[in-house]
Amino acid sequence: MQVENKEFKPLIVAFCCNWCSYAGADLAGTNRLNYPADVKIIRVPCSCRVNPLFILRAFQRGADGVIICGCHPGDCHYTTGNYYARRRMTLLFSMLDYLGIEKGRTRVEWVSAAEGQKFAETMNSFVETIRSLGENKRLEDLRCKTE
Amino acid sequence: MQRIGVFVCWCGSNIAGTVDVKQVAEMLKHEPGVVFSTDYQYMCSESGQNLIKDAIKEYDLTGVVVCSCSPRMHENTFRKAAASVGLNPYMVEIANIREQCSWIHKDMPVGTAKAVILGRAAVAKVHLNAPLTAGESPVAKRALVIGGGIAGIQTALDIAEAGFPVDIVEKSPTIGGKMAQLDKTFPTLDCAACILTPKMVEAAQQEKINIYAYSEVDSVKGFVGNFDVTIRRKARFVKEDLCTGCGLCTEKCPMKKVPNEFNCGMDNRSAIYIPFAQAVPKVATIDASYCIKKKTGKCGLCSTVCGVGAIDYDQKDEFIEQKYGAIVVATGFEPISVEKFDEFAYSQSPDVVTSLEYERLMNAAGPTSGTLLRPSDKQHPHTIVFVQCVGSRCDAKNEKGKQYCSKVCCMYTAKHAMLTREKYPDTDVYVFYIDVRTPGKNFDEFYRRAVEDYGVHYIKGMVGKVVPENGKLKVQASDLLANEQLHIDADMVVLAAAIEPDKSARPLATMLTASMDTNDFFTEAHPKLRPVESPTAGVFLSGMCQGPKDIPDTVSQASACAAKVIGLLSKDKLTGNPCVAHSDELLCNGCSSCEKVCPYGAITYADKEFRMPDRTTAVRRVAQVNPAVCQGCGACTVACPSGAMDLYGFSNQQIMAEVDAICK
Amino acid sequence: MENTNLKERILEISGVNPRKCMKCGKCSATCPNYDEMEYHPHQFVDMVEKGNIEPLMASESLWTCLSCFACVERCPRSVEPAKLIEAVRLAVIRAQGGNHLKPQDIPDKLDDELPQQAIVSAFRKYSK
Amino acid sequence: MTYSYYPGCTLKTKAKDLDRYARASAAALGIELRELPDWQCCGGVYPMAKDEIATKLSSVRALIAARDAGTDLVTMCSACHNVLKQVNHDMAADENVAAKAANYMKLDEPYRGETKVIHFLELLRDEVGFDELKKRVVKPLTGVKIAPYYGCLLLRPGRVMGFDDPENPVVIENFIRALGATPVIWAMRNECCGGYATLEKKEIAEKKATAVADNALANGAQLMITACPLCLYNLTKNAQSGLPVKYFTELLAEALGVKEDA
Repeated sequence: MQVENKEFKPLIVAFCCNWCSYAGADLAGTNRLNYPADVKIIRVPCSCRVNPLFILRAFQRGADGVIICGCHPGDCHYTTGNYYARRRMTLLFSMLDYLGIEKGRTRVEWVSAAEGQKFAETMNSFVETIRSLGENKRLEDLRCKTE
Repeated sequence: MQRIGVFVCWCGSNIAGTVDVKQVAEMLKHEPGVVFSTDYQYMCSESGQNLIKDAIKEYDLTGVVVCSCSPRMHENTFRKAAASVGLNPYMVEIANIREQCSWIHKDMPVGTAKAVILGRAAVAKVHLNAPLTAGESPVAKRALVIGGGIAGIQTALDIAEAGFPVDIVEKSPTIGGKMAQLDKTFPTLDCAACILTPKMVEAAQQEKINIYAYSEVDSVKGFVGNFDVTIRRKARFVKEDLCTGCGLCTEKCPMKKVPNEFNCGMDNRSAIYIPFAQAVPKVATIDASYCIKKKTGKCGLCSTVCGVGAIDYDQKDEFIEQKYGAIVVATGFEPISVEKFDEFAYSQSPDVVTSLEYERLMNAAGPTSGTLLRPSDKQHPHTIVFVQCVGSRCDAKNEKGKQYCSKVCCMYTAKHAMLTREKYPDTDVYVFYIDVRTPGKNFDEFYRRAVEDYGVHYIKGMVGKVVPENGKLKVQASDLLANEQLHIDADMVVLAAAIEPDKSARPLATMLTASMDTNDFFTEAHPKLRPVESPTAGVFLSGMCQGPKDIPDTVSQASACAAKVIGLLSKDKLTGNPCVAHSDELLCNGCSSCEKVCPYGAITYADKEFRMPDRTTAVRRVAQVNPAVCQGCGACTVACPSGAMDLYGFSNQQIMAEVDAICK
Repeated sequence: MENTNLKERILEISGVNPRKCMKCGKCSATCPNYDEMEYHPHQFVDMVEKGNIEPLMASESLWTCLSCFACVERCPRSVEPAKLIEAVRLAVIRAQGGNHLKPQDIPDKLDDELPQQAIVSAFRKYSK
Repeated sequence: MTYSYYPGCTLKTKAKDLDRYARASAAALGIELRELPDWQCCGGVYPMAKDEIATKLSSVRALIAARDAGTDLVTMCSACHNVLKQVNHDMAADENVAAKAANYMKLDEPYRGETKVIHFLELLRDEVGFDELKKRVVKPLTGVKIAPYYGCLLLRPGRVMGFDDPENPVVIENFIRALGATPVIWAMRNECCGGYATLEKKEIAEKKATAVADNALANGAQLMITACPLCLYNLTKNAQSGLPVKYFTELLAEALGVKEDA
């Protein structure tokens, strides 16, 4: 079994809102704060743009973890978007947990445009969690195999 | 199928140092739809941009992916370059391989692999991009200012100065607001009336300004550039165009026992009244709840004495409809009711007054003609105790007070104390303070003068109880520095009541879909960088309605607000952000879920006819997004249960494609 | 000077957060028995926060607080100084031999009209 | 109208007037006050500490008895009222205290503050209504200037007691008006009379009580009324002002014409 020798490289999708967290990720870069390359960022206008279906799609396609980052409560560029995101994700995550996708594989974090450090720390800790959880195999059989 | 060009930037060694740019370009060349792929040292430079432009022309590209720095840096640059050669700017996508790749990864193979994946995601997205055109809407070149205090007046004057017509809507019979009630202003001690009334007259005479006094905003519809507003002109029972403001009616009116709000109820006025001598417009108003004619049908004396026939007992409220491009909120503030803090005995003794009442007692036009007399027995007070922070800086659990600092009290209390000592040197003046907060030009100097030159006793501590007894106010207080409890027999106690937003602000905010904080202050679009705009486009904030501030701050903000309004009104058309929501009317079931989550009120419903398969027609209620109002957050797209709502530029399919590309 | 254990216990049984205090002094301004107290309500808040509790335990102030709740009612920051004073008082009387009032002292203090209420409440406040 | 009634220990001995005039008045107003069968002394002062459980149990027993009787619980003495209402609030608001109390008392289910505790004054205000009371008055106390004395216990802490505005109360004033007399508005009505100090430091009690009574006198009071036996004792015995102090129930019985029956 070769798999055992190979270091587990998780696949992690991060949805970042354009105004706070995406800028926070930029700042992490500007300050050269490392976090694993396993994290791939998708830019959305607001955390409330993240449809639960996007997250399901990511898991369906083999993601090991999904994280949603938005502005801090009260600081949303669109006033209330992050509150909607928080409520939707709370529901979704408990449903996913019920389906066997552990709570640790999903996360919502508030990262402001000034928090490059926090962004890097958040990603490091999230990747660490996913690594300890291991590969997300629960959906394997149901996955739509892409050519 | 799109014809896509990929351009990988080195950013000198910033990207090329940890990402093998040549390999990225090579790998992406094999992505479906990619017909051209190259790398270059500085893609944002003029020659880099020319490289893109030339490729667009030469390879007839329909989409462009630039692998470079963050889109927050140069997305606009590359979009403009594309537009200059005829490619729709929204066909350009950026893969961020600097901030989110080369700068955070040290290992070349790791960085390169990630850059390729990010490039693939961008290519996948471009495949689904569609040309977008920003919508345009005309701008009604007229501004509405709600509130006629110093903030509203200043904003209106500045807008009018730039040549745009302005309407001021003021709920009371005259403009002037709270500043008209003040005596002197800190820290210069110039008289408030002397500097305010010329501005009131200027506003009345400025031909671009139209004052609707004794009026209220009844309803607001529409959006930035195109607000439809209904204004209710409350019946004064006096014809404004005929009344000359001679005041004869107010002298003859037999009903003279009406508490005079201009003097905080400390004296009386007649039922037909002009609030104060310099009122603008100087027109009488009948207070129907006190007028004998209105209540019993008998009297009519004012009508008899009026030489111009201005009295009209049957006048009705009038409604005016007007279109505005911009709305300015300048609804101001009021002091809180201090009755709930009755340990200070405000409701038990007339000699316990609020600072605004004290202001009137010091004012030459006030109930005592400027001689300081205590209300109970009209005698000169010899000992006066000022209490700061009454209802300000309270804990959230304390339901009586406000959590914020009211900001102006420290300075006006210093002013009152100083003026009192100046006019009546035989008076002992005590100020009980928690902190003295005097940031502002010449503010601390002013406060120090009160202490050092005028001998005001500033005591660090608080008053705990005021007991009226035998004509005195027995004040029990703490002196924290001396670690003593003080007992002072005072003649007057003056309470620096916290300020709160005017009661009219909350319903107005609902009408405007403008957001407010928990204290009912209007929220600004950005607390630092957009402090005079509401998050709702086309709504601007002036003065105390946004937070506590003194007159200099208010006037600065009022002018800043005017500058923003002028900037908006000087445009003929507004170009919107094309990345807005849109609804597929065939899918929409009219459930209103989207409308409920929209923070901007951008979604409305219309009944539309649809051709059914059997050639009949059916009318269904469907959502419609106003692109001029939508800000593109996307909350509605997720709330929509039927999948009818989608967002241009960040569509469901585009984001899914990115997910797929990353998870491949 | 800092006595962390004692401080924690006082904070726990009182349920008071002295950090909420903004040092306005209104508790001591409103206290009807200020002059009979060696340490005043605002000092209780300040000294407990600093962990300087022994002087309070030795102080007569514990027995002169009238438990009238005026400081609790009027504190703008909802700090509730009276609850701190009670917690310090309990720390004293719960200790061995800490009772302030003893049954044998009572008969001398009685008169014909003194209501029971005075005696039962004194026992509740001053003894365990 | 039937209520459970908690008289408290003082009303059985030194403050019999407070009790018997209340009972006579209640009967005249058609209110049935059913004394709880086995009530115990509330302890006279509310134990503020979060870890005090045993000292709250006597109150909890009374509260549970009223709940089981299916009635609101009426109190007469200010001190009992303060203790019962605050303990009731603890039971409702503090899960930990409620659970511990249930444990001590071997209850199957914790008591969570289901009983409504009302002072007789609240009953007169909210259930009878002062307008109705005014109609029932047969001997109005016209012309008497009466100082209502709240003290500390009826009003504070305001958020828990919910009795009236703690700084500007009106209930006893309106009660006095309903009896046909004139209330005196005075600032010391909600300041402590120092009653608790009477046992150990009489001079404090004297000083405080005198300050309170003097303020009532200065505002023209001919009589002061209270609901607290300790305040009445202190203001009569220790105050140097000579202002007569009575229980509010005595005036009520007088105005209702049932004083002699009591």
